[in-house]
Amino acid sequence: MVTNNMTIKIGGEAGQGMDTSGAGFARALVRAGLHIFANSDFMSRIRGGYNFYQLRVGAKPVYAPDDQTHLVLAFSQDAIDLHLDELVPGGAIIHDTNLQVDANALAQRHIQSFAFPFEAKALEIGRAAGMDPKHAKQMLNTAQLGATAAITGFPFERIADVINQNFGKKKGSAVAEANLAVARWAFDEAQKYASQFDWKLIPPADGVNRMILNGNQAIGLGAIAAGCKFISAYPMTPGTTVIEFMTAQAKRFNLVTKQTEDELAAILFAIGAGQIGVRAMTATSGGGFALMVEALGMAGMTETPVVIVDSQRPGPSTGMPTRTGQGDLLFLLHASQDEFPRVVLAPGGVESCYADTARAFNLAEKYQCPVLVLTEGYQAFAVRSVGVEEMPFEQFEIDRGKMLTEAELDALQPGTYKRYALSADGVSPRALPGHPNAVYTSTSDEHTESGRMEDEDPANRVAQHAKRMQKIETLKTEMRMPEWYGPQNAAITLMGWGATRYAIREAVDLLNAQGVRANALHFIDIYPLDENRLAQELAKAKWLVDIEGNYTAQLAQVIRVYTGRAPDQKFLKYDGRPFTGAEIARWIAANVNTKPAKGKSAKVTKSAKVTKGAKVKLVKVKLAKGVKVKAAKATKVAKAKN
Amino acid sequence: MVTNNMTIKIGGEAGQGMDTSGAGFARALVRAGLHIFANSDFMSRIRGGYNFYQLRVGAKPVYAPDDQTHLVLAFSQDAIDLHLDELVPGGAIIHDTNLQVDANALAQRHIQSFAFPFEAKALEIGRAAGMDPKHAKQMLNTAQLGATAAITGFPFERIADVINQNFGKKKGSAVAEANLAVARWAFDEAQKYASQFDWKLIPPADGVNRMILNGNQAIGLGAIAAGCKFISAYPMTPGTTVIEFMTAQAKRFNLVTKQTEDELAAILFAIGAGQIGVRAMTATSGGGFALMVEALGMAGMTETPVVIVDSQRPGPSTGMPTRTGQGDLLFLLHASQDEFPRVVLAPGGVESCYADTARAFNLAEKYQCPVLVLTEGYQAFAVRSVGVEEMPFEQFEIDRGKMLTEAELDALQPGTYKRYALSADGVSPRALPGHPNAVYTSTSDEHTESGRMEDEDPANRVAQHAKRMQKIETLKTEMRMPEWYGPQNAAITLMGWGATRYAIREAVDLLNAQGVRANALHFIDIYPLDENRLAQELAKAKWLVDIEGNYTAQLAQVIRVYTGRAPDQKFLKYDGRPFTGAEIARWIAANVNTKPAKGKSAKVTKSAKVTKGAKVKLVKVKLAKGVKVKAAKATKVAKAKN
Amino acid sequence: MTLPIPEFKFTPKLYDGERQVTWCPGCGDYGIIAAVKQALAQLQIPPHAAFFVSGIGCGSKLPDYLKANGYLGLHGRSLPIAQGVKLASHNLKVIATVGDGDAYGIGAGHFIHALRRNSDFTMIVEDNKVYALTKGQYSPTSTRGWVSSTTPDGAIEIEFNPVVMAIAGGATFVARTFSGDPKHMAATFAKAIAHKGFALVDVLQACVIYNHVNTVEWYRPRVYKLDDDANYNPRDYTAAMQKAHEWGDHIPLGVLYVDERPTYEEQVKSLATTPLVKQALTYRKETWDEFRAAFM
Amino acid sequence: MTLPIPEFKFTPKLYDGERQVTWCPGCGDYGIIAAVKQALAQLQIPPHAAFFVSGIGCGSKLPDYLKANGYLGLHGRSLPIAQGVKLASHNLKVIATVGDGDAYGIGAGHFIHALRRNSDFTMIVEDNKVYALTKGQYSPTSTRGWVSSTTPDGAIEIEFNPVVMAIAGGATFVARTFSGDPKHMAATFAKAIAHKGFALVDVLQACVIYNHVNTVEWYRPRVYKLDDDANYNPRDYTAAMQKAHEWGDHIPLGVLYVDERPTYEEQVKSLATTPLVKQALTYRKETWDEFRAAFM
Ligand SMILES: Cc1ncc(C[n+]2csc(CCOP(=O)(O)OP(=O)(O)O)c2C)c(N)n1
Ligand SMILES: Cc1ncc(C[n+]2csc(CCOP(=O)(O)OP(=O)(O)O)c2C)c(N)n1
Ligand code: SF4
Ligand code: SF4
Ligand SMILES: [Mg+2]
Ligand SMILES: [Mg+2]
Repeated sequence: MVTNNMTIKIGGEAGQGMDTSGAGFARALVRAGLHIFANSDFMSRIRGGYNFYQLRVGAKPVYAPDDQTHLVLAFSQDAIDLHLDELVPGGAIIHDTNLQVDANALAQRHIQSFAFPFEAKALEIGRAAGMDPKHAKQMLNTAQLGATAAITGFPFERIADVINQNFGKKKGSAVAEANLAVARWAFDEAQKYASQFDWKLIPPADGVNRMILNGNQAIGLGAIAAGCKFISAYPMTPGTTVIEFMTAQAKRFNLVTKQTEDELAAILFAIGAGQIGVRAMTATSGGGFALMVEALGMAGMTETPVVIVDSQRPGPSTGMPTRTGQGDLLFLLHASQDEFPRVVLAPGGVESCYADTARAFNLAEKYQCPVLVLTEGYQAFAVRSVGVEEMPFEQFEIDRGKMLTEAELDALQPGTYKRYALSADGVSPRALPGHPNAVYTSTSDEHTESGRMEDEDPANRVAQHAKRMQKIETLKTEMRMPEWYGPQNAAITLMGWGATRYAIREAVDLLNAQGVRANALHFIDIYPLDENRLAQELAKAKWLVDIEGNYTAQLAQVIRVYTGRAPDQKFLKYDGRPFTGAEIARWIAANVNTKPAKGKSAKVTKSAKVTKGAKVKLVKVKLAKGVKVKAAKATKVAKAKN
Repeated sequence: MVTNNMTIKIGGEAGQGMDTSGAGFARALVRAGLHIFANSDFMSRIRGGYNFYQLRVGAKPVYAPDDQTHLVLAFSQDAIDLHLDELVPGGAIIHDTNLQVDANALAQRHIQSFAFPFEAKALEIGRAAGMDPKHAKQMLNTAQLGATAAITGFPFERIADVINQNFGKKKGSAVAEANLAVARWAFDEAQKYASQFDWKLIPPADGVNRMILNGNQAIGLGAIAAGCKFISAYPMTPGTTVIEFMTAQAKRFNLVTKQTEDELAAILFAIGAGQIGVRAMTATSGGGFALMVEALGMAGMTETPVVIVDSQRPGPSTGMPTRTGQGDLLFLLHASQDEFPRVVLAPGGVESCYADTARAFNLAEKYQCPVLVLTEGYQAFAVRSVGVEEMPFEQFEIDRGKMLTEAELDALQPGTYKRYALSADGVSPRALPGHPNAVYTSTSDEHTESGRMEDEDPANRVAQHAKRMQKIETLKTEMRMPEWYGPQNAAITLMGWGATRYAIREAVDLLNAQGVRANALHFIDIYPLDENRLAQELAKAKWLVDIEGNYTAQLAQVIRVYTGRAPDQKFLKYDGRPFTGAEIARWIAANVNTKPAKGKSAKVTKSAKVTKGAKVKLVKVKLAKGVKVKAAKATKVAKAKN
Repeated sequence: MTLPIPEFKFTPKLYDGERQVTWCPGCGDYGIIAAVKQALAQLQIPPHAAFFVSGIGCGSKLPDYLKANGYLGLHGRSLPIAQGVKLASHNLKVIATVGDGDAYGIGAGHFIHALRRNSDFTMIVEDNKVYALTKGQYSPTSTRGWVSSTTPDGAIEIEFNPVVMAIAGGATFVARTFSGDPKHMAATFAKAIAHKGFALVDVLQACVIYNHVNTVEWYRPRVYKLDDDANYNPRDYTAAMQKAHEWGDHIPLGVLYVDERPTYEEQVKSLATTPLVKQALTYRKETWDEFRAAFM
Repeated sequence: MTLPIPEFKFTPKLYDGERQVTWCPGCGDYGIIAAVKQALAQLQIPPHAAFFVSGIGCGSKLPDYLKANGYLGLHGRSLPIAQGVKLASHNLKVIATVGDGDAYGIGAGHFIHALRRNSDFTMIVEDNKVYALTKGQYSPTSTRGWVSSTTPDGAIEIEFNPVVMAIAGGATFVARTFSGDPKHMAATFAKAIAHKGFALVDVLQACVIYNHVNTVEWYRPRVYKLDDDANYNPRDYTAAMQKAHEWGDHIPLGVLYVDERPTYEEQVKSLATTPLVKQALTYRKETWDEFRAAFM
């Protein structure tokens, strides 16, 4: 028996409410003191198409999806067909009696199926409560939850609580009661299978309730904690929910949020607010960021703080709107003509989305430059139960850098203030506009120390440009080195960045459990970094395997420019799906010589160097095992349905 | 006596017509069979401000400005004050008697000054011809030319020819005759100084007339020769003259040229035309390119050919509009979200602007992708006399790649055509829209082989993305390695890209003349390149000095990603001014150990590694010698004048 | 295009695409695409002679479901692409099909300039007054006070009135139709496509998921047809402007405004004879000689 | 801003910048900047309480020559910056000073949406009907048929009429003035700045280098002042629209249209009390507790 460690998949058609019931169950589990991680897989359309919600539960914190499933709640035939292969032996499918299961396939894989007349019962109870069939049918969700609680040994009251809460003021209404009745019925029915199912969800005695947040909410929270009062944005998946979250919080925190006419305006509004001294941001995806490129350079030139979130999705161009990827790193690093200081941070995980976004606002003001926060679709949507101790937002310390105080401003000799004064660290003391003693202009042309246009003088140009660029050197002293995870002196080091953080950690744990000495070197701060310190860190890696969600190994390119070091192997994936730890561990096992002769580095199994062509094939082959087959099916199914 | 090898500077206020008289003199020299290279230095304003025109003359082709001046034609006091220092001993200033020269300073530097009552005489002759004083004064230009011809021994008739031609149909009019009279008078007056001046311009017996073109005109010419029928652009210095040139040629070649509402529209119009099968382009500067970034990725995704010219100027942001720099390379390489094939070419010199732009159109259609042509302000405006043999535009061979012929289209089974068919080289056969047998859509979403939206299927995604990216590999077989100039086995290799080509060559010649064995490795094709072949080329460089017009050594970064090789030293300049050969040679002499022990590589004079900070200083010091002092003066002067 | 255009009468079915449509059941876009096919058939425009351009949004998926040449570009950027296409091959029938956010929000700048240009193409706006594909944020045509995830207190901006702005800005054909009236849509599209010059058709489109106010039921009793009013003269600028401002209880459908002005392409000298894409890419020696001389 | 605002009367000279002006001798922009100073003095707005935003172009250099807070941004992008500034500190007097290309060409999209928004700031357009700083290409307000380096056969597009579009689009203050009339300019700017909401002033500006048609001499006999017409009611939309269309022999100057509508900032709940920039960046424990509870 396995207690408090399992993955549940809830699959059906968009609009059937898998997200809602999944979220409800997750809520109940977290209230019971368990940890969850959940993500969904949905299509770029509003209704129809196969979607699923994937919920991983743990006694300890869980940070990433697993690719083994223990229980499938099937709302449609696809859910059965598509997830059967992922179920572990002993796993189960809960479904309505009106769906088909291939008993042979089940038996072969030692999978059980528990069928209930969910729909019939929901209709029956619903009818009695005066509900129309459409709404009555929606109680399928509640029924599934009831059954799940029963077979996992999870207390029914916990489910009842969430149902009641969902109804809020309508608690006790006929509909609410009908839902409870359906859940109860399913719970009771499913009891008979409880002994057949090995995975249990038992609320711990000392359980603590936690928040459930997705990455974009955590980004918004980080912004709010850091004193960001302003967000202007234009909707673009998967960036949209940042402004939506902040808008929902606007009253509570007195924020101004603005949906603008386009992304050009979005960043310009934020820069306008930033120039005045309001901590301001925008959030978008790569295509929207493309429209911000000109203004990004303007912020660089006028040294205006602004925080920009790019939530990546596969491209180029429109690409795959609801999918995930890591294709924008080099774009963000080099966007806009000529050169200026910027910071690129790529948070990994919910708590990091919070913390590194909050930090972004300090960096933006301390270094008076744009700060880019790079996340991705998978992380934007995936939720985790996260303790406040992991994100101590009430204690976040705001550091506004070289900002003149009111007293300092009052003491200024009028007309002497120089917004772009030369300084050793490249940062000039900043006066917010509005004080009589510090009236000044900023200009996107090259300018004097006073901020006046100076398009000609080469000496002034060299001084101002070098001053700006000096901030990069200053920044390097504060920027953080990549983090190590796993044993020192490992034979294999997995290198990654951003949202893959926990999948890679999980791979490290799996590999070590298999006797492969692996560790991970993970980048959250990506630019700028101190080249020498970085080279020292990389020198500790004996056999460096680069793991990225793009085709050209972008982080590896950055690292090579920094240090000259190139990875020994690369596992690159660009199918729009997130990495899982198990997938990475499998790839390593298959492609890296994990048992090198003593004192030697790991070696590739077949050839000394993975050529480009070969690499692509490897990825394809890997996909073929899991995803490819499913995908082909998914397409077929979608066609049949429309 | 030096024959047919000198530099003349014509300086004055914007609006005084230095460009016109310089261009007239250049025309006369080239018709006489001499070679010229000319560039101007002007401010970002319409009237006023000190500008100058710089004309280098050679018996053999001249490709870059010199930083020694032999003759200054001063139209204003600034011209004398600012260029005195640049004159070689024995050099001269021709000026109006009403301007001041410091006789001591002249004597100290062995410089002569030839003064004439230009203005008085122009007014006198003008009055007689019935001209108003304003127009009469403009004959100063003609007077200066007459005097210049006399002291350089250049035949008066050559000057008279150009004056006559300038008046076109008004030849023989009172004004035309007055101009000739002024020129004649000045020529006769100046004869008396001819023997004192050592530099002579003598038409060779076998002289051949050549075209005079600037870089942007050559780009336009390359486009026309390659069958480009369409340019859409939005004005932005220094890119504007490409569309202006093509518009002026539109009638002759039946082109469509369109000034659009903004740069977003500019590239979109061109992509629309390109999708249909018209060879199409746009031209801009970095800030305008920033607005094209989203559409660039769309062209990458839909595999639509388009050629984009970025004429760089210093940034970031608006920066220094009329100045030059090389700050956009990394931006162009990585612009737009996620990854797709693109080509980056950086022509060096007028003939290369022609040839590489023409080639860009073939590459764009053969590889069905955007091609970026990277030039810069200096090269956009500088003119050179260039023989047709250097740019055989009538023979340019158009290669449209895998384009289906009408016969092939007619033979197609309707409904079977796949615009994005998978193929080994990544290039899919292309049907132009409009044929009944090949009706298809293109989409910026990920798509099937037929071009239909496919936002979900991972297998399709991997196949299409890998297909597109495969074009990069195919391209590498065609892209050209950097070119070598100078002796093999040199102790020092100067590495550069784009418009610095001839300044670097000149530096190589100067260094070798000084006994320093130097050569150059210059990049015109920048991306993509075959890494292995490139590494072999770089291996030939013993001591690699990177020379770039930016702060962060962008080419060096690219080379490091390609090959791991980093330069041993860098000479980086970002003051907005072009490099000269002499300047580079001086820097090398001052900063590189040019006489390494036998068998050893060159070593830095002082420290083993030029640190960032030190580098900045070096540049500053170098500047101080020439430009900085002048600049400070220029500012003062400009202030006094307004 | 060396093949003769087949002589059979094109039926709407001919334009059926091979793709499964992914719009929600009940979406107004189903009616719109049907009416587009109807109009193409009515005008007997074969699929290869039509070129659809769209942006990104629910409505912009239309060309993906059609058999006809198409380019599904970027959100808000369809008009410049359409005009590039038209300049390249001015015999193609170019039709842009986009959402209201696409057309009047992010695309407003291109819209304004297209009005001035009078390039000969048709713009069909699937105006559901909401950003549907991104899940329901307010759009420029959303009613003032509209509550959405980005405007929980109601939208502050006043609505963008597409027909007023189009007439004021210089459009030569401005019409409105309604996704609940298939016949009227088809007829209006056909008129727009037949119009020589820039033609705007704003389609009042039901979005059953995100717009619960401007539904088919809401529109039905409010819309009325200008085509039924014999006295209405769409060539009268002042009258058209007046009608264009009408909204609320009475919403005029039909051709609001028509003007005549040469198209952009007609005025481009280089297009006087052959479409650009059919022109030679190389030149005669004499042309080059002339060119060379001009720079010597 | 803890210092008391000095009590002396501000004179136009107070706003003199320290920079040398680089406009051409005779440029209409000289008159415009003088009138701007005049208006600021008239309204007694101290330099630190004004915030100028501009784009790129000859006209957009204006704030560089002024003593006042300023942000010289990007070509065509001044309005979103101005609105960001205003939302951040709604007590600042925000004034955008830009060229016609900036305002109505590349900036058209932002212009259209600013009209709908009614943010409380002033937009002064130095409308010389040409792209001056880039050396004379045609602009959206260039007369149809305008010959320039990019339109040697004459511009094909019809002109963009800023005042018509502004009124149609929802501006609450629309005026026109003329660089040849310093007093009228100053008075008009003052009215615009005093207006609560978005105010557009289109200034007919002479460019002595690139516009040899619409010169001071050309305008002088054509312009007339609406302010002189006691019967003209700028609150009458229809009348305003009619006047806005007038051009050619008779060109109306003055306030063409005025409307009253709450400003954008007035309607943003979070700005009800303090300007955003003055608000605390940290929150009380109870606020956090509430927040936390909402996600548990
Ligand atoms: C540059 C850019 N910004 C944002 C988006 C995201 N996006 C896709 S569709 C859409 C709005 C759709 O609204 P509308 O144009 O009205 O079309 P509808 O879905 O309502 O038919 C947005 C904002 C995008 N694709 N590109
Ligand atoms: C994105 C971008 N595109 C183009 C330019 C080049 N540019 C500078 S000013 C200008 C036009 C100026 O015209 P207008 O706005 O009318 O101002 P004016 O100079 O006439 O006062 C252009 C196109 C630019 N700075 N930025
Ligand atoms: S969300 Fe609205 S517009 Fe989009 S497909 Fe569904 S009903 Fe149609
Ligand atoms: S070019 Fe025209 S607008 Fe520009 S400064 Fe000169 S006169 Fe003024
Ligand atoms: Mg919509
Ligand atoms: Mg202008």
